[in-house]
Amino acid sequence: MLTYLLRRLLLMIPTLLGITILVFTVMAMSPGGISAQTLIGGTDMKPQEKQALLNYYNKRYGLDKPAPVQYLRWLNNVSPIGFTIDEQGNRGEFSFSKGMDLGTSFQYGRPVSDILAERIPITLLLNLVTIPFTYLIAIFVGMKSAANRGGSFDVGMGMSMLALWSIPTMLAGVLLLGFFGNVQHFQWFPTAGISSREAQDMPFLPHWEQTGFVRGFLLDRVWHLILPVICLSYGSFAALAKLTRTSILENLNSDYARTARAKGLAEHDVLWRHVFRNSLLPLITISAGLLPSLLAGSLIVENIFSINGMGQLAVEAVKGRDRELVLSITWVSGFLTLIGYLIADFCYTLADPRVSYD
Amino acid sequence: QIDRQWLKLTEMETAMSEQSKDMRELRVAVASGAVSNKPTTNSTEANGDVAQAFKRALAASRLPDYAQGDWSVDSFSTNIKTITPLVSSDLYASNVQSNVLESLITRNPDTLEWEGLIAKSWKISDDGLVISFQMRDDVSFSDGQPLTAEDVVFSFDFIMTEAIQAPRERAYLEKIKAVKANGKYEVVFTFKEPYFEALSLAGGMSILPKHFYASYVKEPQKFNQSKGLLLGSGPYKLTDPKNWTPDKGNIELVRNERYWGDVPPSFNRILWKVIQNDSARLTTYRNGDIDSYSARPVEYQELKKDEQLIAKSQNFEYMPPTVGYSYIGWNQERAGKPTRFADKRVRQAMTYLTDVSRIIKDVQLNYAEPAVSPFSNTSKQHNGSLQPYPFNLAKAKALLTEVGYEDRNGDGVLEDKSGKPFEFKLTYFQANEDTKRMVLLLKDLYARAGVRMIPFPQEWPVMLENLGKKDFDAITLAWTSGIETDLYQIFHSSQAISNGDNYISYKNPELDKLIEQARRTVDESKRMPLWQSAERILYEDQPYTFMMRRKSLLFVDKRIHNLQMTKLGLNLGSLPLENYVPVAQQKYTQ
Amino acid sequence: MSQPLLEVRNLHTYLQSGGREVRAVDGISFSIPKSETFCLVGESGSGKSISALSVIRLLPQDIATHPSGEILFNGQDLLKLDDPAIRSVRGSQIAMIFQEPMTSLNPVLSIGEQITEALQLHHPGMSDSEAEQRTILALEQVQMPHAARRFRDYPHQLSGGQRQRVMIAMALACEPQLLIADEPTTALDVTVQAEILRLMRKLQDDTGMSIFFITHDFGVVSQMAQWVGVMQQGKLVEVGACIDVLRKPQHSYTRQLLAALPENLSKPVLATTQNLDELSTAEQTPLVKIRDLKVWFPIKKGLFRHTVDYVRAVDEVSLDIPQGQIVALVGESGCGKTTLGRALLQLEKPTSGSVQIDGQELTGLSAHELRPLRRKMQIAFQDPQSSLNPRLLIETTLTEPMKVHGIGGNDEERIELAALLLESVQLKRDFLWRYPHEFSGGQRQRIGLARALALNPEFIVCDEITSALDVSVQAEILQLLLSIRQQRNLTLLFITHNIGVVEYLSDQTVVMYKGKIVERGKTAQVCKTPQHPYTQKLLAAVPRLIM
Amino acid sequence: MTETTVSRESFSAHIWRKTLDGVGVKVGLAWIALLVFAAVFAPFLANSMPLLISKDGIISAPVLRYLSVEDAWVLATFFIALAVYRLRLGSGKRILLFLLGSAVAALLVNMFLKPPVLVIYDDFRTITYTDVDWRIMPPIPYAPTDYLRDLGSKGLEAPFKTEGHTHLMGTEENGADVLSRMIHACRISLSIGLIASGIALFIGVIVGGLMGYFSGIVDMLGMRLVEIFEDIPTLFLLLTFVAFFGRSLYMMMVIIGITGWSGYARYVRQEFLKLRKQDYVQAAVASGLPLSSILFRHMLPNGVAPLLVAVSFGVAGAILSEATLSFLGLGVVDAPSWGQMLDQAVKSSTFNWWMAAFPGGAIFMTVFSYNLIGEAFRDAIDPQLSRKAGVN
Ligand SMILES: Nc1ncnc2c1ncn2[C@@H]1O[C@H](COP(=O)(O)OP(=O)(O)OP(=O)(O)O)[C@@H](O)[C@H]1O
Ligand SMILES: Nc1ncnc2c1ncn2[C@@H]1O[C@H](COP(=O)(O)OP(=O)(O)OP(=O)(O)O)[C@@H](O)[C@H]1O
Ligand SMILES: [Mg+2]
Ligand SMILES: [Mg+2]
Repeated sequence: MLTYLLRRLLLMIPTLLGITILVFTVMAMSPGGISAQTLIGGTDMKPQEKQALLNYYNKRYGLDKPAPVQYLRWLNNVSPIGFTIDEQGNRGEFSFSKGMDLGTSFQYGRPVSDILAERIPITLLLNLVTIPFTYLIAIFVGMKSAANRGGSFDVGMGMSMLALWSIPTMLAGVLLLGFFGNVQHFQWFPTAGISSREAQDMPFLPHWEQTGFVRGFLLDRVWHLILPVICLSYGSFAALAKLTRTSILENLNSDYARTARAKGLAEHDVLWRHVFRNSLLPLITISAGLLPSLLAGSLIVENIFSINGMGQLAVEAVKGRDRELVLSITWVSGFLTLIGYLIADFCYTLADPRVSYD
Repeated sequence: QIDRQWLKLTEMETAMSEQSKDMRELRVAVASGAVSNKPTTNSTEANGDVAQAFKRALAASRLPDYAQGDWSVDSFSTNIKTITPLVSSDLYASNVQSNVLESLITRNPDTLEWEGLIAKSWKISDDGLVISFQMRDDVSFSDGQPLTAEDVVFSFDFIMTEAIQAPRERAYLEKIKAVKANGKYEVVFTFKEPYFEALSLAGGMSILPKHFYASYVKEPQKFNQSKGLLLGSGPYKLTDPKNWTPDKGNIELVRNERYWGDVPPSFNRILWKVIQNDSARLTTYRNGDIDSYSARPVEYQELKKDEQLIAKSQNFEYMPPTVGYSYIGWNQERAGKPTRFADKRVRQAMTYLTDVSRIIKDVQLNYAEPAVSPFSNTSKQHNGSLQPYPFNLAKAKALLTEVGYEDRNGDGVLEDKSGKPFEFKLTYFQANEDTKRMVLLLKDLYARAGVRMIPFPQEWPVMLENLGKKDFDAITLAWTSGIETDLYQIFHSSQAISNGDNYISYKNPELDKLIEQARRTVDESKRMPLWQSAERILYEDQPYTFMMRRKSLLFVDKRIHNLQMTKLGLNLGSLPLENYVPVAQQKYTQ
Repeated sequence: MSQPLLEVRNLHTYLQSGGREVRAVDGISFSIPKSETFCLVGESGSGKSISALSVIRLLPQDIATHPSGEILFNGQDLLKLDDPAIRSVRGSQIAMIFQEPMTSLNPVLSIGEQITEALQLHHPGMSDSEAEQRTILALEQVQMPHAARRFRDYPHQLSGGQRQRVMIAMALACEPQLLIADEPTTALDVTVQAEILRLMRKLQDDTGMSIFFITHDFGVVSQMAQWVGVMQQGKLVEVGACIDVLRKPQHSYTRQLLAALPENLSKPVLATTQNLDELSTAEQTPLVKIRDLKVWFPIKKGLFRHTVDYVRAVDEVSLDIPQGQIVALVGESGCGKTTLGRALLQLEKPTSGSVQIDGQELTGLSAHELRPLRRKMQIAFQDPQSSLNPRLLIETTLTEPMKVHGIGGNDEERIELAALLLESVQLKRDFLWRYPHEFSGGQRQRIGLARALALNPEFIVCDEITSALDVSVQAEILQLLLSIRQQRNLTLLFITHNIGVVEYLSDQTVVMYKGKIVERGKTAQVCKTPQHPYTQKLLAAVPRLIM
Repeated sequence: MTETTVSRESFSAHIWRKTLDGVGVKVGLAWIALLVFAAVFAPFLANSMPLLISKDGIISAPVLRYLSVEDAWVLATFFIALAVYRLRLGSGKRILLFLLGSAVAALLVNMFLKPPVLVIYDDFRTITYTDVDWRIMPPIPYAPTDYLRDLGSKGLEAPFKTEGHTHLMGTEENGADVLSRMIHACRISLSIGLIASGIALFIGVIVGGLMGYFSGIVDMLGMRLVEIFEDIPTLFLLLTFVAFFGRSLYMMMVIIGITGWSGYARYVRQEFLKLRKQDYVQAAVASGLPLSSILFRHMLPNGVAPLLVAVSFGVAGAILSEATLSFLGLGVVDAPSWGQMLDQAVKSSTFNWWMAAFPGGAIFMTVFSYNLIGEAFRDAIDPQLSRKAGVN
């Protein structure tokens, strides 16, 4: 098992390298490189000042060097092992102990690692709420449709799921906001952010006070997350539900199900004790594949509901030509996905005795 | 969760320590018998000796329904990267800072004259090279430390420290030779050369507490990368002056209980929410969760018909004197070679084609006024006799033919003598809808004269780089302007170098002379005529096609009272604070 | 005989599929006495499984209907029982085991769990520990090696035979009175089959249950059954005591079936005699020469997937296949027959060793160099379903290779040739213009043969081409093979595990075991006087019908 | 033995028939057909200039005169497609012929068509075009980029709310007729969907096919490539590429294409890995057929069905991507596109229902149609569901 894990981790390295190379080349080829970025906000600087700033950056990031050199330099900074580099930018000796340095974001003027440390948890939170939610709904629907296959529920649900899938996210988001966050219609949910100002100084759990019910930090969070999560999830119902349905039907017709019936098990038990677990196996593998799309999907949702997650960051970074940031975002999200796959496979081994990695 | 608790702890700690510090000081004072029971300033019996700056605030506080309390809640449309002074570059941050930091002097909203805030008075030497400020002795920072001349000196030195990432301010203050403290409460600014804006330069500099920021001179990186290092003498303060971070989303200032000012500010807290999505922002405003909403013209028209909104808000259309003007800049030199716009007549022709009044009517829905020059029509720099160029197709065509443009191959587009068609890219910043509309309109207008314009939207960084490289045909942008606008940076030929702000490479020696002269003359009565003659040259040359100044269109929640128009625009949130919420309407306790 | 345990009277079972109604079972009647065995034989699709499923009422309600008939079990009519009632009968009184041991067990539950489940279902009071005891007992009963340890194993950790044992253990756990076995041994090797059959007989003696046994193998019938029913297209054409039916079958269909058995097939006269004297000469000039051929599949493990061991599918095999002979390759499943065959044609890269055809070395040739040699040797496959490209007309399938190898001047000629081919495999020539899914299994195998013949090769590998077919069809194919062989003087490597076929068809027999050749020689002598213990075991295991 | 029902139709025809029975698909196809029609004949359906006018005796057709190169090409290819479809030929030949034809058309059009560069739509409402003997206007007398300046359109007028000129679907921010823009936008949406996923498919099949056929090292490398492209959220990639490589429509198609192929590659690979084991492929190898034939004749056609499902979903996805890009302010500039219009609706704080409803609805319907088709198709080829139910 351990060797398997190691192997998987080793395999990640070329992938991650590839990702960074890809993105780096794209950025290197693009107009409005870093140099432009450095000038943002510098609009009311003296030319000399701007020039100075440029030189500063050039020295710091070796922007005057050819792209491959820049890349290697960046890579060296990022990788946990490599050459130490001093302020003047000339190379020290090789070390295994030098930490990872994701560099500094130009437009935020802060270490990229800090920024990611702020943003990733938020996006992860969104996704970790969304995925289970999606699965619950999808599995439920999938099972019911399988149960009365060809029935009205099956057909109807199949259709409406497809329909949901086809709604553009931004439209859905804005409509939801317009109707359920608006005093003119139903002001049930907040319009922005993932927690309200008051929640900052609320206790964690909901409880009663003499003033009345206090929703507490937790409920406040949930309350804020509802609309975004709906927006994120409705799109992926269709595929999952469909998958559940087919695999359940498949397993219901399988030989072992028949064996179970031959034992005298009631249909209900056959479904729950035998078929169900087998049917969910394919869903496990899918779950990881959901992650990247969610990461990106949150991009729109985050914008609409003013949530500062990776999605937002990505847009800002890309528009701001913030090289360090874009690079890190892409490879980090790539890394997350790979980890996701790994975890999924791991769960698979737990769920299915047949596969065992050594 | 954990860290939230922890944060609250630290906040409490700081509070405690401060209190204890106060106690100590008090004891010391008592011991030395120096404690005069000078009443803590509050509006009631501060009538006589209220500083000029606080007169309006005082007046407000005299109003029958005046009340302290409640919050002012506002919104930002992008998330703030940092609110540390000097490091921060965007408007929002400076907006926040203005509530926390104070400067020696401030402009009077009615007279637009300078008057003392921290400074009691000041003297300017006859040659205009030395300005010395007499400072108040009762001013203290929000942590209780007194504010002295030392702090002012420090602020200057701090900005001038190379390692500190404050190039903008440094560039701005470079005219100052030295700042010296003369005794505890007098500070002297010395200038390298006479400069017409010397006073505002010196007096406008916001004062940073030495005891708070001094430590960062040693570790500048820490300062440059900091997100929330903000402490000052202003009416509001951060609960924790060191640890604000962007991921908190909101920015929240609390009343500075130790505020030295003659009139304590009305709001208990000032809160800024970050709401990127426009419709979300509007909805939030509708729901009453933010106090003001500024609208685009089309939107404004719509909303004025919306009774739910009108019922809860007061709306304002006004033209702040400092509002910028929007223009089309014609690039005159590209890759060392003069472009077709190098010819004055072509520029004039384009101006004739640019139907500003039409734009104002169709795009701005008349919420804007045409701009004749960089100088606002109300400013003294402006010569009222100049009228904006009218739309005049015939004249434009005449000019163009005069230069030698005509449709040679019958495809409807003009060609010059070498047969090169008259078509150019108009670069503009993509994010703004109104600009886009305007550009589309212009496209049609120019088409009438057989000129082909290709809209060329760009993102900010790309645009900046192209500006720096002077790599564009024509560009539409806007410059902000001050009460009095300096032409040097934008139109002086010396700025036509790469990365200079005269990126259209406009060179006119005559104008250069005038500008230099004007900047050197400190005496206003002599200076203004110089500006006006400079303006005439610009008007003639049309390096830019000056288009318009846009009005601010604003909805403010009815809660907020005592909103007035001043020469500086609407007094919403202007300091010292004049707005307040009557007890009846107060919304936020705590 | 006393009051029968199960009595089926005029049972009809109709199935709705895609709008039309299939009369899977129409009007069968038979009865099974206590502690005796009733065998249902018949070709595939004749309705055996359906009748079995009808008895235990396992057919899905929505598609299966029983217009008339009754199934009396201990006097009560199962068809009339409601769901709970029939469920209480299932498993406890009537148990069933199925054909596919691979898929019939739930892969994600340990075998222990699956058996105890059955137990506790019918003995609600039973405690877990007791259930476990009983389970282990049951496993021992079916002679599961160290049953106690197997308890927590998962199905995939067991061999096919063991799985079938588990199935039986599960079925017998609640001591049913009737065991329905739907071809329980078809998917197993003969040796394993023999064990299972022996086991079932033993269990029957111990527990005194009755068995409703379904098979299509008369050999098995003659070993198991007291009573036999022969089924054809949903009807029971003949029922009676095993001996009578097998000795003097009444119904023509039964005779036809019996006649179709390889051991009863009449060999074409001319074939053998000339072969026998040919042999001696042929020995000197082998067409295909295999010298210690190895096909090892690496088993990769560890961080860098380095090879820790090999599956020795084919291990140092040396073999000569004389011109114009049919060499049968027999052996249990997984012993490497197919791999050897594929290795001969270089469809599998041999690990080492040499393969020569007409003295031309094949190993180590590039695909390009191989191409001209390809037409000398062809292969025909086992599975009629997947052996033809579903997207191509038969015409394309047949002519494309010809075109590549430049057989026939133009398309018309090739089409003509293809038509002739079809006729030579006794199919109509207009079948050229059909798609594979329009043929029955037997027809497809013929087409498969035709394709193999298209390049008129000298040597063909036939990988179990008859195993998936019914006896009658099998018989036809076998005879066809012989005749073609006559016409074209073909050389065949005939892979099979059916000794009957071997005896009928082949001149020489090669026995393979665990990747090695353990015995080879003239078919007659190998079958009469096997030398190697494995061969002896194999032959002993073959169920023959005692006349 | 089970006698298979002899049906005299090819496998693909069979699948196609099974796909077609079902209401959803028919609706979907109908809608797509409608779009195609609109896309091809857009300039004649919605335009400010008369189709035909007769001015003092002389009959002229301004539309034709102003017909842009693109319009002409689209028309040409459409008719070529029709013609080719009529021909009785192998599908391969057909496709080849079609591509050839359209290429030639493109060439000719570019060489001979010289429409005026500047179009001033206002002029078409001046007397030169109005006081004529007779004239035939298009059904919607407004061009998509005609901002009706002379009619003083303020923009954002609800349907039928405008005085003087009627707009069935109202006007958008700049005052252009929404319906007209919708019609012209069909072209963008369709082409984005098809071309983008066409490119993706092409790359995917090549890479996946190679991976699947020679597994081993090729597979290893290929998989890394695939992973690279699918581990970065596609939208991030898209964002990066578009932001950096300009905003032209064609660029966008290409980019959506080259960022979206990884899924297909996986599909093809899996299919090929399966197919390689198939006996008929082995037989093909055994009879020494050339690699190309094995890959593209024996393997691809059998592996293509699930791929097509993926494609039809992919097309839907591409259309949504376009909308998303517009939403992120990276859409096309002046050319009308649904995404961009929807974006206007979403961005504007005052909710203009017609701006959201019509473009949003169109996107929804199109995506939905493609999804429906894909779904039906999947059901048709899914062996599990098409197999007879119940007992084995
Ligand atoms: N679910 C079903 N729907 C429709 N027809 C079916 C179904 N299952 C089986 N049949 C038909 O019923 C007939 C009998 O099927 P059955 O499985 O009993 O044959 P069998 O004798 O068991 O064959 P085998 O020896 O291959 O098991 C066949 O013609 C088959 O096509
Ligand atoms: N591609 C492969 N990779 C690894 N092992 C393989 C491969 N192909 C076959 N084997 C193993 O080689 C052995 C021989 O397989 P082969 O198919 O030749 O047996 P067989 O005699 O044909 O069995 P059957 O009679 O069931 O067809 C088996 O243990 C099988 O697991
Ligand atoms: Mg059967
Ligand atoms: Mg085999």
